[in-house]
This record gives sequence, C-alpha cells and structure tokens, in this order.
Amino acid sequence: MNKRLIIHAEKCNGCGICELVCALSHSKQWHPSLSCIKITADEERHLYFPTVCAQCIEPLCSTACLMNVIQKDVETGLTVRDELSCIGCRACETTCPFSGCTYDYIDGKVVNCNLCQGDPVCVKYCPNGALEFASIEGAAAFKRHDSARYRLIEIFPEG
Amino acid sequence: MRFVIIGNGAAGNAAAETIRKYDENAEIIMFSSEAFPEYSACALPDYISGWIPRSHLFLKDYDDYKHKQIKIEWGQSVTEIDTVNKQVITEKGMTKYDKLIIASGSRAFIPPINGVNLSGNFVIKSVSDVDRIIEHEPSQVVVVGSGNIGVEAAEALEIRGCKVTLIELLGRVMPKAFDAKASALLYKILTNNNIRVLTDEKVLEVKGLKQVEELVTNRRNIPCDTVIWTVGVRQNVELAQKSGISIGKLGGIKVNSRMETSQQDIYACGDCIESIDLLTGQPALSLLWPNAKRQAQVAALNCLGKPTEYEGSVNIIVEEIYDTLCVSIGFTEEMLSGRDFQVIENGNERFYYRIVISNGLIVGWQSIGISNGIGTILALIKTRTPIAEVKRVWQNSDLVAKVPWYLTAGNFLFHEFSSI
Amino acid sequence: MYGYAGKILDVNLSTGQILKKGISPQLAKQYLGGIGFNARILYDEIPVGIDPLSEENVLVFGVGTLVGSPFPTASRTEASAKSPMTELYGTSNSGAFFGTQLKGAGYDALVIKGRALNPVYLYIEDDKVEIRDAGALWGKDSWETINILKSHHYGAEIALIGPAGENLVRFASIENGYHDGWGRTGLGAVMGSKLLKAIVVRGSKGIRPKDPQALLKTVKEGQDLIKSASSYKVFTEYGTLNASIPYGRFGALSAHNFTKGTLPDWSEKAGRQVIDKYSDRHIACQSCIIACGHWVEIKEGKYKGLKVKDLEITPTVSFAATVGLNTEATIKATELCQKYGVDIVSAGGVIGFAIELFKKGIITREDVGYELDWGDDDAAFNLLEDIIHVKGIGKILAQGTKRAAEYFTGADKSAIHVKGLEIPMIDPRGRWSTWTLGMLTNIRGGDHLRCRNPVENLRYNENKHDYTKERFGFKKPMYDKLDMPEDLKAKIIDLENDIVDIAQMSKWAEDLINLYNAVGVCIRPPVMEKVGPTILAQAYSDFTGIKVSAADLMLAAERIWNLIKLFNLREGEEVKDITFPRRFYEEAVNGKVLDEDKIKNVLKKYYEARGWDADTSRPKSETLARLGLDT
Amino acid sequence: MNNVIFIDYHKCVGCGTCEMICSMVHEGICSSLLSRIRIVRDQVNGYNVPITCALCEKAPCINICPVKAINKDSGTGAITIQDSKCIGCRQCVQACPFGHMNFNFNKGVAFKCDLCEGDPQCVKFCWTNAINYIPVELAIGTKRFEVASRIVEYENA
Repeated sequence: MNKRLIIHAEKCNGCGICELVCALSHSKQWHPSLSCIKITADEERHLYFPTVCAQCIEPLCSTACLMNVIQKDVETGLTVRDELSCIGCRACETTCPFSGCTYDYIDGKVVNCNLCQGDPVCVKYCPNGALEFASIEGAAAFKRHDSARYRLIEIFPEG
Repeated sequence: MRFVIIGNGAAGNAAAETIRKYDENAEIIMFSSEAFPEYSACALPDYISGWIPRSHLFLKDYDDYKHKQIKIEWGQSVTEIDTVNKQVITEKGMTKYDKLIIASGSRAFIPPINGVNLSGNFVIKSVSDVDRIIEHEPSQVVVVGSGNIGVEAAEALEIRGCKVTLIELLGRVMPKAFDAKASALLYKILTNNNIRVLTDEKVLEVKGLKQVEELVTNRRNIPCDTVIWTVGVRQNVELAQKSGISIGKLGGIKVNSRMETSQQDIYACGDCIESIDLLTGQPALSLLWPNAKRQAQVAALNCLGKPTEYEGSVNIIVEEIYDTLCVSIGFTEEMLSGRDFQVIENGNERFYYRIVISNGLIVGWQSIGISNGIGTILALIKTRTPIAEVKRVWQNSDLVAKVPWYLTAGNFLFHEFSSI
Repeated sequence: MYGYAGKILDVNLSTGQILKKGISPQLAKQYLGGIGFNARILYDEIPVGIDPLSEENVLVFGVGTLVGSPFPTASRTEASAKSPMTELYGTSNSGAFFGTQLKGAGYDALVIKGRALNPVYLYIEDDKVEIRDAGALWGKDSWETINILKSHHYGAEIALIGPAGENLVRFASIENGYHDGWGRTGLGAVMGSKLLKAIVVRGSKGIRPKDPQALLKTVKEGQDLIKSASSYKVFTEYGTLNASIPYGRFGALSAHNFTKGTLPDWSEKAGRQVIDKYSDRHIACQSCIIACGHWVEIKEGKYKGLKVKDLEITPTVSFAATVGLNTEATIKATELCQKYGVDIVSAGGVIGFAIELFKKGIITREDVGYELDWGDDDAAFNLLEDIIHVKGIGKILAQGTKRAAEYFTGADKSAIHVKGLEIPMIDPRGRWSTWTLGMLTNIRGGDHLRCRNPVENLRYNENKHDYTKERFGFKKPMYDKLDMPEDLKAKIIDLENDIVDIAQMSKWAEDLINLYNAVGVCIRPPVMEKVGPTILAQAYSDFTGIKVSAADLMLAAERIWNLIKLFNLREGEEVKDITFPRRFYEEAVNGKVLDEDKIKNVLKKYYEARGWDADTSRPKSETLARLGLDT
Repeated sequence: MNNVIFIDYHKCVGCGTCEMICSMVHEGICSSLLSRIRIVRDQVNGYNVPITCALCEKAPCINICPVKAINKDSGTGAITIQDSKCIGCRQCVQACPFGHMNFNFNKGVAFKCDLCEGDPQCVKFCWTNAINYIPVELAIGTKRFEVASRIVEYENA
C-alpha cells in the first residue's frame, strides 16, 4: 500500500506546529514561510486547512517547470525535484492548486513535500490528529466504515 | 512505427519524451537546426544576469538522447515535407515517417527601420544570441519593447552592471499582461532599481557608423552601444506552408484540438501553431513554455493512438523581478473592453492583486508580490468554475471542509481584506 | 497465468526461509487446486510415520480454483496436514473470505513447515511476507486476537488458533475469522505445535480471469441453477437446520452420545422456529447466494447479549443432542468453541463421552471435580474449560475419545469414533444411506461431509436391510436434470424401482464433493443438487483459460481421492480400522442395530466400484495407471 | 426521471458478489479492492453495508478536481472520471464524504461508480435485492410504504 499524507481538515485548529517543524526539519529555519505544508485560514469562521503537495501522478507543476527539474520518482511515486537545476522561477508555485510548492528564499529554489523519507514530522507533531500518514485505500476504507456506522444508527439501533 | 519530430525545443523534446514513455521500441528521429541540445529559452535572462552558469541552461546533454534511444540530426534543417510519400527532405537526404510532429517554434521580430543591421543590435531567443550579447560586453543598453522578455532582459542586464533604458511603445510597462495599477507598481519596482523606463515612445531609427551609437525615438535621442529588440516574435511556418499545410489567420499552423494539421498523419505543436484559447474558445497565439509542453504531450499521445483533447491555452506570465513575484493570468481589462466585466482588487504597499470576472467566470488575474494560492485561482479559471459555485461552497463551512482549496480562492474573492 | 494466482507460498518457521514456487499448468490441470494441491504437497513432503505434532508435519492451505471469481459459493479453502486425531490424512474446509484474500495476495496455496522458536504470526501483504512476533497474542482467545490484529491491519483476513490449539488439544480447530473455521481432524493442534498463532492476509492484486464476459454468463447460469434447486428457498430461509427435525423423527440423532435415537423435547430445541426466534438476518461467505449463516442474538435470559454467526445443524446436534443442552446453551457452546478454537463436533462428542462414563460410574466426582449430567450446561462448559486448558481430567479428554478410552477400563464401548475421529450427529442405525456409508469410507475418519447423495430425499427412511440400496424418492424431471453421465446415471439410479445403488453413489458423491473442495465451491444441498461437473468445467475454462471437460474434472477429483487413500495406506490404514464403533452393532437404538457382515459386503462393493482391492482396499495397479498415479 | 442506486441495508448478507462482478467488468480483475461498490462488514455486530456513489447533486469530488476530470452526466446522473484528464492528485478521495471514491495506483487514476452506462451489473447480480436501480420517487416510495405498514401493524396491535 502506498502511504500518503491524509488531511482531516475538520480536525485542524490552525496551531501551525506542522509548519514550524516542517520548516525546521527541511531548511533548519524556524520560519513557517519555509514550510512545505501550509495552513490556509479563515479566522472569522475559524476555518483552518493544511494544504500540502498532493504527490499527483501527472503533476501540473512538472508541465509548468521551465527547466524540467520536476519528475516522478519511480520507486516511491513521489514528486521529486533536481534542486541544483531549479532556477527559482516559481512557475510551478503559481500552477499548483494545493499550494504544494514552497519558495525557499534562502537559496532561491522551490521545494515540495517529500514525506520526510517516509516518516513525516508534521504527522508526528500534529496535536489534533488532523494529519495522518496512511494508505489511500485505508483512508477510504475508514471513511466507508464511518458512513456505514452512520447508516446503521437508524437500521440497527443496537449494533 | 517511426516518429519524426522537426524541432529540438521544448515542444519537440516533450513530444519525444512522451512517445518514449508510452512506447519503449518506437523509433524517434529529431531534426535540430541548432547544434545545441535542448535548453531553456526562459532561463536565458538568468544566464545574462549571471544568476546561473551557462551549463545550467541545458536541460539535456548529448548523451541523454542516446540513453532515450532518440536519433537526432544536429544542425540539419528540413527543407521540404513530401506529404504524399510521407517523407521529410533535408539537404543531406530524405527520411520516411509514419507520424510527423512539427515543432519548428518561432523567431524574434525586428522592425524594418534604419540601422537595425548595425552590429550591436540583438534579440534574445537562442543561446547563440545570448553568447553574442555577452561577448559584445554591453555597457549602455536600450531594451525596446517591455514584454515579459524585455523586462527580464532589462533586469538581467542591469544586474550585470549595464546602464539600462527600457522603451515601450504603449502607455505602460507590460501592457499585454497588466492593467494600469499593477503596471504602475511594476514601474516603481523597475525605476527603484535604477532602470530608466520610457513609455509612449516610438523608436524611429538606430544611428551609428558600423556600431550602434545612439537610438532615436519620437521624443529624444538615447546614446547607447547595444539595442535589444524584444518587440515580438513570428512563427516559423514557411516549411509547413510550402508543404500545403493550411495556416491560420493569425499566422500560425492551423490545428484541431488533437493537434492534427490539415495533412494526414502530420501534427504540430508549440510556438508555431495557433491553439484554441481556453477562455474565448477562439484561435490564439500562445508563446509560453507550459502550453507548448502540454500541446506536445497531446500531439504525442494522439500519434500513439491515445485520443486526447487539448484543453486550450491560458496565458500565464510569471515574472520574478527583483525578488517580487509578478503574475498575470488570462485577460486584462483592455482585452475585454467592449464586453461587460467586473473587477475585484485588493492590496496594500506589500502586495496587490486584481481579479477580472466576465459573465460569472474568472477570466483574469494580476498580482504583484503574491505567491501563495494563485494556483487555486488558476484551477478555477481552467475548470471554468462559476463564481456563484465557488461562493456557494465557500460560504458553507462544512462543504468547504471537503474542498479546502476553495477557501484559499474564496479568501481572494470574497474577503474584504484577505489574510495573507 | 489466468484464474490461478500462479504461486505457492512456502514458509519454513524453523529456518525463517520464505519461498515462492511457481505452479506448472500440468499440476493445475491434474490437481485443480484446493484439496488437490494439498494432497499432492503432503504426499510429497511428509515423511512416513511422523508424529503429527512434531515439526516434520506440514500444514497446507489450498485455495479453491474458482475462489476469487464471482461464481456462486466459490469461497472455500482446504486446510490439510497429518491429523493428530486419526494420524492419517487430516483435512478440513472453510469458506468466508480468507481464501479470497490469500489468492488476491498472489498465492494459490500456503505451505507451513517447521516450528518457530517462540510464538509468531505470519503477515502476508501481497509480495511482502513476514514472520512477526506474537508473544503478546499467545494465550488470548481467538476473538480478542482478531480484534487486536484487525486494529493493526485494517481489512485483513485472519486464520488463527485459540487457546485449544496452543495447548495442543488434539481436536483443536483453526479459526477463520470470528465465526468460521477449519474444524475437523485437529489441524489447530498442528498449527499450535508450530507455535504459529495467526496468519494475517491482505491481498490487493486480485485474480485476472481469462474471459470475463463468458465468465459473467456462466456465473449468471450458475446462480440460476442454484436458485432452481428444490431446497434453495428453505435453505436461504433456514439454512442447514432444516434437516434437524427429520433426523429426530427417524431416531437418527446422536442423542446422549448415541444411546438414544431421539429426544422428547427435540422439536423445541431444533427446527425452524429456533431460527425465527433468535435470528433476523443472514450472513454469507464470499460470492455465496445461499447465505445459510444466521446472525444470532440472545436478547434476554442467562446468555443475554450473546452474538454469534451460526445456528447450524452441526453444533445444534453436537451439543443439543449429544450432550443434551437446550438451544441457548447450544448457542453459547458454539461461541465458546469459536473463542477457544475447538472442533464443535469432537468437543460435543468428547463431552458426551465423558458424561456417559460419569453416568456409568466409570469416572467419578473425584476424577472430574464436579457432577456431570445430560443437559447440564454449566457442568458441560466447566468440562470444556478443563479440556481447553488441559486441567485435571481435561488432560485425558483433550486426547479425543479414542485415546481417552484407553485410560478407563470399559470405556471403549462409549467411544464413538471411526479411525479416531468422533462421529457427528447422524446415527447410521436410525437411517442408513449413502451418507452414512460415507462415514466409513471417508478419508478423514468418522465424518459426514465428504460423501452425500446429491439428491438425497430426507422425507423417506426405508432401511432396505441389505444396506446396498436407498430410496431415490424423486420423479423423472429430477432424474433427468441430475448432472451425471447418462450411462453412470442408469447404473446408479433405478428409476422404475425408485432406488439408488449406495456403493456406486458413494463413489460418485465422494468424487463430486472432492471436486467441490478442489475448485472451492460449497457443498450445501442446493449446490450439490444442481451444480454438477458440467457447469464447473465451463466456469473453470472461462476463469483459467485451461479447457477442461466435465469428465476431466471428475477424473481429477478421483485422482485426488486415490492419492489421499495412498497417503492413508502409507500411514498404515487397514481394512479392519474401517468400521463403526461396536455400539452400532451391539446396542439397539429403537430396535435397530447394524449388521456388520452386510456393511462389510457394501464396503466390498464400494471398493470394487472404486477399482480397489476388495480385501485390502488398496487401489489396483490399473486404477492407479488410469489415474496416472502409478509412477 | 433519473434512476438511483437504492440500497436496502437490511437485505445485504455481505456475499460480495457485487464487488467481484464490478471489478471484473471494469478492470478485468476479480478483486474487491478494485471494485467500485464496496461492502463494509462488521463481523462483531454482524452487519453488512454496501457503500457506493451517492450521485450527489452538488458533489464535492466535482468541485475539488483541479482539472475538471470529474463530470456529472445530465442524462443518467452518473458522476464519471475521465482517465485521460485525471492527474491523480487524490483530492477527490479525501473529498468524498462516503469513502466511495477510490484510487488505483497501478493506473494512477481515481475510480468510482459509473453506473455501467445505465445498466449497473452489481444490481443485476445481487440476488438478495439489496441493491436496486430504481427511480428516486420509487425509492422513497418504498421507504414510505415500510413506515406505513409499521403504522398499520401498530394500529392493529
């Protein structure tokens, strides 16, 4: 099973710990704007959603890239960059609907989530369980289970 | 199956790679008029400014073609296409093809006025152009035309230490990309970095004995040793025209949504074609890298018998000018003049954005100093999602939880003051 | 390779070596799959005369060929090893979803050898196969274990042993999920002896059929066939419990350990009203269109809140008749057996045996520690506890009746078994039929599931006293629709006199059921009645792309049966073992005893029908040559 | 009037024939994991619930798809995915409230119920009549009838 970041948006309360630990672990800077995972916020309605690279199979960013530095890794299936050749033109950043690309202004390159070599720190530190590192099939399965239970309340009150 | 590709640019290579990806044993032959492996034309200014070394320009080296089993004919340009016997003819001989992909690209245009053939006149289109500029060692430069290339070139040369003047025929900088306000911000950025920007000026002639010495406009004379022409490009369609492939009224090769030309088994993609504009549905010239690559993918897939439709081009201009990200997507007000549209704009001294909406759909975006979340708007533009739909989802807290990125877009669209 | 997953997974727990062997098309064609693969593997790999609980024993799970296809009832997996009960070929069949997952993970069969140093469980996820530590699981009952494992491996299917298997109770079963299991012949003890607590399988590959469109048609055909069976409606409604009332009427029950033919209150204990009372919904195995499993919930009383899948004839008769418990206690017994992981039939048999000894005074309160009596559920469950945890007299009884009988003088009369395996539910004295002959000829000992007249009519019970005939009891249309080669049909069934030749029918029935166990379809009566070799051949060809005829399949089935017979002979099976317990010949139940000589005579006829030597029951050389087993 | 998939959870016995048929028809592989319709089995409480596409009128999956690969057929009401457009970002998997949307890593595309061009095979092969493909009005009517009959029982009792 291919594991990916599963985001339970409804559980996020926007504490931003994921951003800090991500930035710290990737570019050794304690600065959220360097984080690969970003929280979109609507304070008025108290809505907070983490957005992160979706690891698309046919990434839009790869088409947009002027230097062909964005490729799919054959083994892991992740979207990876040849950071040496990246010229920081930020075309990819503007194409990604999920705000999955982050401009690392320190060395002028764009980076994206690499799932921390299969052990994402953001998941480890998320205090609300809004982030989960699981197989897509598993995630769907759990949701199926919930919706089944939801139906069962009316059909098997005891079950 | 033998695929022949004319052109070694972004489109040509993208097509070749797509074919290879889906068919290990297809025979691929490319014709490259230049003797360079694939390089990124968009990165040329970065090379001029010295931000990247020359070697970084190249996306492939000569061996990569071998590894991908792509046979490439260096410095051979195709002189004729024999559509009857399905073969292309070069000065060296002729090559049969089963499917032909034309990606002959475009070339820079220089207006026919006096003195443009004096030494010191340059364009920025290919590596060799840039090499010549650099060995010319410019000090006083005039950049004519403030398109995206022009502005990038100006910035690059300024960083390189030249004294740069940017001349624009129309009333503002990057008129095709930005409306007045954004343009004004851009103007400020450029002038703050001591680039002299002159708008509403028409270039009359270039003076000099055998060297460019000064440039004459309708207002003044500008002493200079280098003139960079970035006033536009022309499609390379002569070859196609000669072979009886029909040409559109905008001067590009005519193709349908599957990148098929009027001739059997001949496809075209990249700068040399007229593609459908996603927003208007009308043919348009799109001279941008991502569109070219996408078109190439579509052409290749259809060559391989995988029917794929081209979604249509959206003009996206992304400029990073002195570390400020300036983005323009789709239409400006001017282009829409005559039609009804409304505008959402927002900003302060740090950032500015402007969303152009026409009959319920987002059709344009301009921003200075914003990077995060532009993709959401782009996605809405591409998917032609009505504003009303976005609003419906955005207003419903439960729904938006299922579709998080609508929140980002909604923040741009519906918040009085967005929270960036 | 279509239809088949194409690999056999071979795990050696001693060395930790994990092999993945390919399957040759020829093996596939000759042995089909399921029990066929098992038989071949065990015959080749098990040394003669080993102790079943030693590490030389080999445990095989063979998934039926059609499992993984939508063919109705194609869900069954055969588990085989040398049996601790009979010391002959031990094998058992179970449905549910384990087989589908195992095949979906890419393995047609799973072979387990050797013995682990400490408790382990086997984790299989597609190509990933790991032997993991199960120290935390050891000692837990099967339901707890499943809960723990499922919480770690979502959507996985689990085969495991309960405390019984861990404690090497000889009739321990391997549980298949919560409510199903490989019950008979004590395979759980084998698994326990290997210190293997569980097998967790998660398969995402699936099986690629050769011709989906054709298979789709065949599946529809198969569904319609089964639906057209005379017993289909009642089976979807009431499952196997239908049969319980006729048995009572015939006095063919194993009541009070085969001392009574029936019980006065039987009609309250069993029958359809039980289903109506306790169950409101059905549970099916993979691709089953019968769904005989019932979801039982006890709403009030002593066993309030009890939830089990199963209200079937086997547990009902084993506990309600043999031990004499009431229905709710029987359901409780079912739950306990599932949790402890013991074979319900043998457990019932052993407890009944113990109670009888107690009543006879052969064992006393001192031996047991408490009173035993027919129908006393607390006592029965206490005894079950002791057996599972091999405490006190449980130490002895955990060996099974045959071995236990040797400890007490005069107990052998009460030990009701064939070749060491307790006889289930039906008493041949009460009703003689193909089915009851099958208990003798069965390759795995006293058991009712490997030989059954596909068109048995439970309405009639004529004991024609030469034992060679039983009543057919159906009209011509049924005769015509019966999927059997015409010449054979004429030979077996005499429509004028409305009789069936038992010896001949046994052979056919055994081969047919063997075929079911090889291709992995269920042996519920509606299936047996309608699904013959023809449609199976059709499905097999569509699914695997290997073109076979009905005759090929029956031949393969016969080949497998003979191979297993050879295995048993090699392990020292003799003709004299193939006999009923003395009680059936000597003690009358409502006036009937069996005539030993006549039964010997029927057996001879049967051996001839099989092409075996009438005296030694050894397959004749020409038979083996015909089956290609001579080499 | 559009037909809908109407599931009677009382009737499902969890045999999974629908799963096998579905995956076989769509992928040519028999595997419940590649089936569009999926059965949730709770073997502790003994219930089986088939989950399939709810054919939402305002479907989150359609909204979230950044390349408009998911569309709703105005005729049958089926919500289908265009494989050639899908970029495999799996946002729809997370957006679907029922966990119906699923993802095939071998093909690199999401997959979901497409109603088999208006002739759902799962319905054809469901022998318990748990899965039905009937007009909305009839579906609701069935429920109404159940309630009504319960009321009648109550009155008579």
